[in-house]
Amino acid sequence: MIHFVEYVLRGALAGAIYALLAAPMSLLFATARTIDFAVGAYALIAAAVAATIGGIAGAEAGLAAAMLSAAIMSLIFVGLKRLGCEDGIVFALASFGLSAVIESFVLWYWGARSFIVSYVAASWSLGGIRLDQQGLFNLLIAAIVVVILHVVVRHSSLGRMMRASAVNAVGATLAAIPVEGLQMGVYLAGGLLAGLAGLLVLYSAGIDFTAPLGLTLSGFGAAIVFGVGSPLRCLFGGIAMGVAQALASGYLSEALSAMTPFLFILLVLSMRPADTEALAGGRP
Amino acid sequence: MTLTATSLSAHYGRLQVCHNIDLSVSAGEYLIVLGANGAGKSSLLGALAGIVASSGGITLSGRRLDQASARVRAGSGLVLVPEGRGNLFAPLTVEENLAIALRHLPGAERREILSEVLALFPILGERGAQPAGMLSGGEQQMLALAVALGRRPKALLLDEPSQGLAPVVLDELIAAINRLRSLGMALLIAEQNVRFAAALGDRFVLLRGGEIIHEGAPAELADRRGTAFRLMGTH
Amino acid sequence: MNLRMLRALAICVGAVAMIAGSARAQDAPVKIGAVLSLSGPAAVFGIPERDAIQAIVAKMSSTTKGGRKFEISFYDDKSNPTEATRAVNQAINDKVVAIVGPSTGSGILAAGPIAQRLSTPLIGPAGTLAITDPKNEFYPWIFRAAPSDASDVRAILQDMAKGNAKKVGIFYQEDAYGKTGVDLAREVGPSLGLNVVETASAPYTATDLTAQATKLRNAGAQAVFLQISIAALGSSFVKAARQVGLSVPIYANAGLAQRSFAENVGNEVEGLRIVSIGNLPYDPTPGEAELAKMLEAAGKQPQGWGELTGSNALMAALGAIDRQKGKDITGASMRETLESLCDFDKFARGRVCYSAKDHDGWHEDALVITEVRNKQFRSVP
Amino acid sequence: MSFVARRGNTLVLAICVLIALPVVTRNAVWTDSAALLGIYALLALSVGLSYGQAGILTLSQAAFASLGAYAAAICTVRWGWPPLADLPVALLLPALIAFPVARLVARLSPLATALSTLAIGSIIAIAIRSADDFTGGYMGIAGVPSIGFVKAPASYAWLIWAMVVIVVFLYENLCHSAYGRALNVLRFDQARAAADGVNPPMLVSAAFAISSSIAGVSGWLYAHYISFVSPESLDAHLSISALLMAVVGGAEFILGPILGTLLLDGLTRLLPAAELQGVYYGIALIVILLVARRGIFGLIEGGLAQVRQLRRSRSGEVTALEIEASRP
Repeated sequence: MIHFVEYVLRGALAGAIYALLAAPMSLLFATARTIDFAVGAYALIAAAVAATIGGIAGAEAGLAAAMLSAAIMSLIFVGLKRLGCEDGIVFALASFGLSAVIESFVLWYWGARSFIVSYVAASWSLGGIRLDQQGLFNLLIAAIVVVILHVVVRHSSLGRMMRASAVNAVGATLAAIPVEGLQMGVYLAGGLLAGLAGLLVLYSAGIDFTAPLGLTLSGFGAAIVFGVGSPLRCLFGGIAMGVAQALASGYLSEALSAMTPFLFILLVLSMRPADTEALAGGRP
Repeated sequence: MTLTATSLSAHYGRLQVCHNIDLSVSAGEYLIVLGANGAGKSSLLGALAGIVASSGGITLSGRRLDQASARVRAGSGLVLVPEGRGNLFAPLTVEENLAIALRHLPGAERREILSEVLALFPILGERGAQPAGMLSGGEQQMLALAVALGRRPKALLLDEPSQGLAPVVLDELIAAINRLRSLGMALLIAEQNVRFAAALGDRFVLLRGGEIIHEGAPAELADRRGTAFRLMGTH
Repeated sequence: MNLRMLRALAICVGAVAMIAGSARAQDAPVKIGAVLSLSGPAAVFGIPERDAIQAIVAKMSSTTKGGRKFEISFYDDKSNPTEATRAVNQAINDKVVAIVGPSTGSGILAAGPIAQRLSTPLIGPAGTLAITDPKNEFYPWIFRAAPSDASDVRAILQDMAKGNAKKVGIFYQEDAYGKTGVDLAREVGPSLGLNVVETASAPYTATDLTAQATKLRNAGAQAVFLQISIAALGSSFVKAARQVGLSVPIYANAGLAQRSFAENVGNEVEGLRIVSIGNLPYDPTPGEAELAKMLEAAGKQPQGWGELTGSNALMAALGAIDRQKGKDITGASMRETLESLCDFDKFARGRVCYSAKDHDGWHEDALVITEVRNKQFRSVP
Repeated sequence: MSFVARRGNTLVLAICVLIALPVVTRNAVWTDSAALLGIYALLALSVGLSYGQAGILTLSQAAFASLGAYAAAICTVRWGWPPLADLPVALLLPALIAFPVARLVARLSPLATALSTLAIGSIIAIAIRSADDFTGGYMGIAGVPSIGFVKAPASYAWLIWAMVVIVVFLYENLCHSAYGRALNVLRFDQARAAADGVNPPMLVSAAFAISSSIAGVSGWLYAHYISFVSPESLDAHLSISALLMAVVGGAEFILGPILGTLLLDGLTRLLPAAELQGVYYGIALIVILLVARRGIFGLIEGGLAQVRQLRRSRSGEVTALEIEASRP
């Protein structure tokens, strides 16, 4: 029993990172009805810069690098929009392109090395289960970020404008909402959050140039699994995926445990009623 | 004159759909732009509101707006209610839709306009927490008007407000729009429903192939064999 | 018509080239291809392999010790078997007589049939056992330029068996490298008195390995064996082990013998033992030191053993060229020479002899057990 | 005449193949590229059918292809089946898995669909690499024999492109059939399709199953041509590439995915390979998307439509529909 509880706790802590990667996806979806598949790459560039410079200045530079990358994505987004693209899927595919660019740039500039930072966190004992402060810190950050985002999206004037921009861009323009500016801002905020996730991954584990796709897909899963519209669901999605993964690696064979996150996603999606939300792109 | 357009043309890319249109509406006046499907009505309204590219002059209360962006025009009081209640955000609640429309105002004024609007359309008060998309067609049109009024428009452009509404709801809507006369703004309504136009307008212009081909008074529309009907060609 | 003229022109040019070629066979540089993983997950090895080859070629000014000019061209296999076949095809089309690479085992297995069909030997710097399996139809055309995974695993488990641990837990990454290692350890372990009690795995991008560490702890592992080539995973596991209270000796296979692992992980890796192919960055033999110097001259910092395996493959090819002094060199002649190549110039430690029965060449004497001390891999005597 | 008009894509492709292949097969590298490009083109076509026609944004096509490839490898290497006997297995196995999956995801939004196909693809990949004794695990299976009479790379190139032409022919027939028209209606108006007595989930699932069979064939060809399959051969990255190829060429056009394959793969050939390859590739992809949002074919069609419209607008007849169509 104690082992079961331990796996659940560890999984919940691990899920914090997924939630943090899912949050920008959810936010962007709420504002622009598309997904940014470059979040894993923002996380990588943030970690790479932070590990190279080191210290607080490194962390700041890392976040700046992530935001700069996201700014490029926002320019691509605006470019596509100005040229008349309204298909959320096309924006998402373009972000795959940017992700390839960032990943490849990191490989070229830093080589194939892993980014690792030695950092000893104190640990607390909870009923005989030792938990690193770093892990708890990750969860705390994810929770704070997600709750702030939830309040902003659901209950603030800014959030109303964001949601309005997503569902009816023409109507939002007529209501004098700066739609494009808002969406660009959300891309930037997404870069910041993904950069933050990258730093947390760097400090709690380590990261290398192969990470972006995996991180992106983990975040994507966490964002979609309980419904993409709300940041709060990202936290639950991330934690649920983390717990499912931890329990599976604890109790199941390697093959089954590798399958678990995907089986979990399929299970949840198959139980979900048909989507009522007007979703990105639609059928081509 | 509150709203004037001089030699206004609308374009989609290299394709010109409205040609050298001159019109003007004064404060308190209701002008109907009549025309069949594809006559260029929506394009004309879109060009005035700045969501369709245009050339030519547009002034509102003497201020030139033809170079201004759609946002600036909306902010200056030239407000469009697009076809199909396109200024509404379906998943957002009635309250949220109104809050977006009123967000630029200071608190006291906001409350004042809100009560004014709710007095004009009492049904909206009852539906406050419902998503706009769940309202009936007529209620949605009321909300669309209410949202537009929240900007205190000097000139209001309504694109086919009658679209998709049952006759009985139409009468309610006509009554509601007539109640707006007290606000003293210039109103431009694009319509193909002649009955609706006849009941509302002070004046009408007839659009075909993107050009004004006829002007007249609503009384003319009562005659089904009159010039207006002949020119419209469809009814 | 144009096409016909072009073809005629091509034939003329080709004929002239052939005549010139046979007249000056000795002067024309011998072409070697290097098909390496320069992108994708195997770039961890592919890039150091390329760096070493470039450094050596620069140092030798493209001339073998025997005075023969050679020319090397690089192709990227993108860590993918299909791309490996395309790259090998391209290289052979470019008239190379031997290919260094592909970098990965699956790349070599995929490209093997092409090498056989087009009679060009592959000298692969990979440990994968299956590449030199005599059952392969293309067996004669594949030579290994690194100790096999079996040698690596045996060496590190032998070291582990010297300690007191009997119950071993294994953590491995979810790919061919990881799985091969765990299978070999299960096979070799019992003969050394080591019992594999539990295994756990994770994909490359796992961000948290505490569950895996907990699993090994719960199984009562007295030592842990890591079969990993992604340094970030190694760092993550070591941190997780400390966190869950899994404080047992940790042993790692060669994949983790990378500079970025030793230098950046904190004190928790102190005493961790890793088997490595040579010890280029920290305790080099004279030969290895020479290679390290060449790398530094080329502006590269020695990273681990990728440089050594890359140099092994190149030096084997150059050795085979020098054995054919004064002869026309073809893919087939390279293969024949390689098959009897023994004691050629190289930088890595260990004695290397290929034969018709042994296409592995490198064995356990090329390996060294190292221990992490003060952020360095120090060779254990 | 109507036969020709309704098989336009097939004819165009067949003519291009007949002209290009004899030239291409003179060079060993081009021959090899042609064979692999044909295999990728089949994969992209399968995306075209499932995304462009049925609206299923799929990230599992490479996994279906690897089912086909492993079916070929296991039947011939493990069980010693004669060549060609494994083709039905490579066709049916992916469809048997794809059909129920599609029943599950057809009602979901495009993003949720993408996620669930990604999940299915990953589950297939993990299952394959975990069944050590059966599939050879991570090491894969080497020594897959040739398809009997087809041995030289040039013959493979011909066989593979013949297969592409056949698939395009069947695809085109499908589009002109009652079934294809129903699928088309469904794409624009679910409610109307249902009112017409169509069963949308059934229709979409069938399309997805057919598309997975096409992927299965591409895998089958892959295994016999390369003679080796491993979990890395047809991995998740290829699923993403296949989607990009289809979108870049124009997913809703029959020949779009093939054009996209030639373009994207050609780019990776021409761009300098090594660490920076991803930078060039990513930038090229973004530029292509910026220039042609509905794919190259969409760009061509849009250009033609505009020319026609301009001509008519000069003569003064512009219909409401065209104005509607030209709106941004």
